[in-house]
Amino acid sequence: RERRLADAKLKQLTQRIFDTQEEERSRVARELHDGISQILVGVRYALELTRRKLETGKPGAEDDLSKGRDGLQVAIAEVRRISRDLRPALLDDLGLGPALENLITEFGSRTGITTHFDTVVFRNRLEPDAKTALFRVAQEALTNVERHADATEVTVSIHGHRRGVTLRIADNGHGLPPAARQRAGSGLGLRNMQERVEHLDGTLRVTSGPSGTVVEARLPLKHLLAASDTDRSQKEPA
Amino acid sequence: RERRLADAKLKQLTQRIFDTQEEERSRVARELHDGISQILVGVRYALELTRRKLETGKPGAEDDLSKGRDGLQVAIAEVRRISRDLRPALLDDLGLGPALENLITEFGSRTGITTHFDTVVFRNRLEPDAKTALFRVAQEALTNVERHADATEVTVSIHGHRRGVTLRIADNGHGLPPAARQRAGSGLGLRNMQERVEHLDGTLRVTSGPSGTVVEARLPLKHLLAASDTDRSQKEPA
Amino acid sequence: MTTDPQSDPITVLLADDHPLVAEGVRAFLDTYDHIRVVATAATGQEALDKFDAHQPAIVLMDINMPGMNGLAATEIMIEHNPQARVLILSMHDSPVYIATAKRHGARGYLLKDVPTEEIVTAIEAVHRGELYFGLAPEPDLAG
Ligand SMILES: Nc1ncnc2c1ncn2[C@@H]1O[C@H](COP(=O)(O)OP(=O)(O)OP(=O)(O)O)[C@@H](O)[C@H]1O
Ligand SMILES: Nc1ncnc2c1ncn2[C@@H]1O[C@H](COP(=O)(O)OP(=O)(O)OP(=O)(O)O)[C@@H](O)[C@H]1O
Ligand SMILES: [K+]
Ligand SMILES: [Mg+2]
Ligand SMILES: [Mg+2]
Ligand SMILES: [Mg+2]
Repeated sequence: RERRLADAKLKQLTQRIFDTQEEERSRVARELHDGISQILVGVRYALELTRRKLETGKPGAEDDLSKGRDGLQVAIAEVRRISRDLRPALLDDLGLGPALENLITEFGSRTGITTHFDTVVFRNRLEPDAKTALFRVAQEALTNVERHADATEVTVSIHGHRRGVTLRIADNGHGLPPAARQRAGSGLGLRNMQERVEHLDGTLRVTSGPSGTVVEARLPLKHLLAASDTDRSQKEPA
Repeated sequence: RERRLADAKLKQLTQRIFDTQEEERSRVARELHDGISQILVGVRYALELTRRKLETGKPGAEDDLSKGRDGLQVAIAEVRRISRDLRPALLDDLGLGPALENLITEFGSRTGITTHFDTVVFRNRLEPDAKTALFRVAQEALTNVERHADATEVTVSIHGHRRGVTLRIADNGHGLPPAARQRAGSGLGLRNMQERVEHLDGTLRVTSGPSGTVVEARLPLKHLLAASDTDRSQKEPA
Repeated sequence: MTTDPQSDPITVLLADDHPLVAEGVRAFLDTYDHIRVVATAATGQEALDKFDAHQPAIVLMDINMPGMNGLAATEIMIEHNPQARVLILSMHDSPVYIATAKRHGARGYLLKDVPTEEIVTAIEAVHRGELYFGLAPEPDLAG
């Protein structure tokens, strides 16, 4: 019986993993199709109208043109947002530190939660997998702070040390409820974080009490690429 | 022990989904940022130029306007393609049959491979999970035909029967190499198909020989929702 | 802005890998008598080469280009030609990009989707020796 229960749970979990992936695809596809496409079609109408007015000498061409341009502005801003939500270019172009800084700043202004970011600049670069994993951990952890913690402050820190690199997200909220502390919850967030970190032979520690929650991810040294001394221009950042 | 095996399998699946998801996110983010955004900015410059020429009375405004419109057309087509690749609206709006038909038609015109689509119309509807799974199986199988089979023809069929529903993708290519036949390859495609189908208590069968490959996915009856007799207008298609 | 037909036009090197953007900016700048695009480049390396060949007064530099990106190209360009006046023209609106561009010696930073006249304004300002980081990137990113 216990085995059957475990099987059922496993199945549920598998389905949730498929579902979340499919949900994300659907969401982005819809944002593009129902959002961007429609705006662009609107812009096209405005341009057609402009052309017709220019051809026939009717007045108002400039107004239609400027309407078209306004629509285009909206579309550009939206495309930018969708692209950044999927994967911030910062992460690839400038590295984990700047990407985290940007994530946290946006988080603060969206939620009104006071944010702090501590980073001990380390001259080593992170492997792409490690960089991505830590960024996703921070993202998930902040989502949890927003949704569950009832916190007024959150501190994110990242630093390299002798044994590797540590990312820490600490909030001053009310802590995890007992059920979640045993990871018995149906949430994927904490489980996914753990999976990501352990896959890179790192460890995830979640500690929680009435004064807040700390999520700490450590990755071992092997994911740090020593900065070559010649590469002072930082062409390939962490 | 069995439980531990199942856990390990789940871990693998999770990791695989992370990897493909991250790849997909990067790809789409880049397509939007480096592709769509740049085209839209180009269109904007064309419109600004049009406006300046109208304002200053310089000639050529119509040409710039039409350049802008052409760019817009390209952007609209591209956005549509990206959206459809993520998840075709057809699948949700009209059901599996039309979505498959569309997929196959596009596949044919992109690759030049002759395509056939057989469907025995069945008046039953498919559960959303089943619909999604079968669509993804067809998508993966066609990608494999394009990449590996060296085929000139492919036939996709879907039909409902007493025991459930069967999707079949058959090509006339050279068949799987021996290593792949033992599923020893490092590919994710076949494994993902199997995972998806088995998760819904279905079966995936891949048979292959020098005259081609057949991928057959069967899902049990329980995923078919009987069409209520009053619902003859097919408001919620399979 | 007033055009002084007496003075020489401001020479500009335009580096952007996207043909539609490059063409668009160029065609727009062509309508101004006091600005002249003297060369274009599609990679960071090409920008460095064209700079040496043409010694333009202003470099309009994209960030994302194949091979060496615009930030790296800016840093190297300024290392070798401290007088080079680089104005970044990019889709990236994050303050972190702007700060990085500044650190690498750029004299200004413009978003590709600002009102197009602002490109002219910025070129003029940087040409006068001013810095042009004036834009507020996006309200939700400030800070
Ligand atoms: N920072 C936090 N403060 C308070 N409670 C938290 C915090 N993070 C997580 N929790 C609790 O732990 C539970 C599990 O978190 P988890 O991220 O795994 O799932 P979820 O957020 O509920 O759902 P999902 O992440 O799958 O959308 C949450 O439901 C919440 O009760
Ligand atoms: N229709 C086919 N015809 C011939 N060979 C095939 C066909 N489908 C699959 N194969 C062989 O089976 C191997 C495994 O396929 P699978 O889809 O699992 O991985 P892949 O296509 O190599 O990589 P991925 O799907 O992860 O991008 C392929 O590498 C190819 O050699
Ligand atoms: K000019
Ligand atoms: Mg969560
Ligand atoms: Mg494959
Ligand atoms: Mg570019």
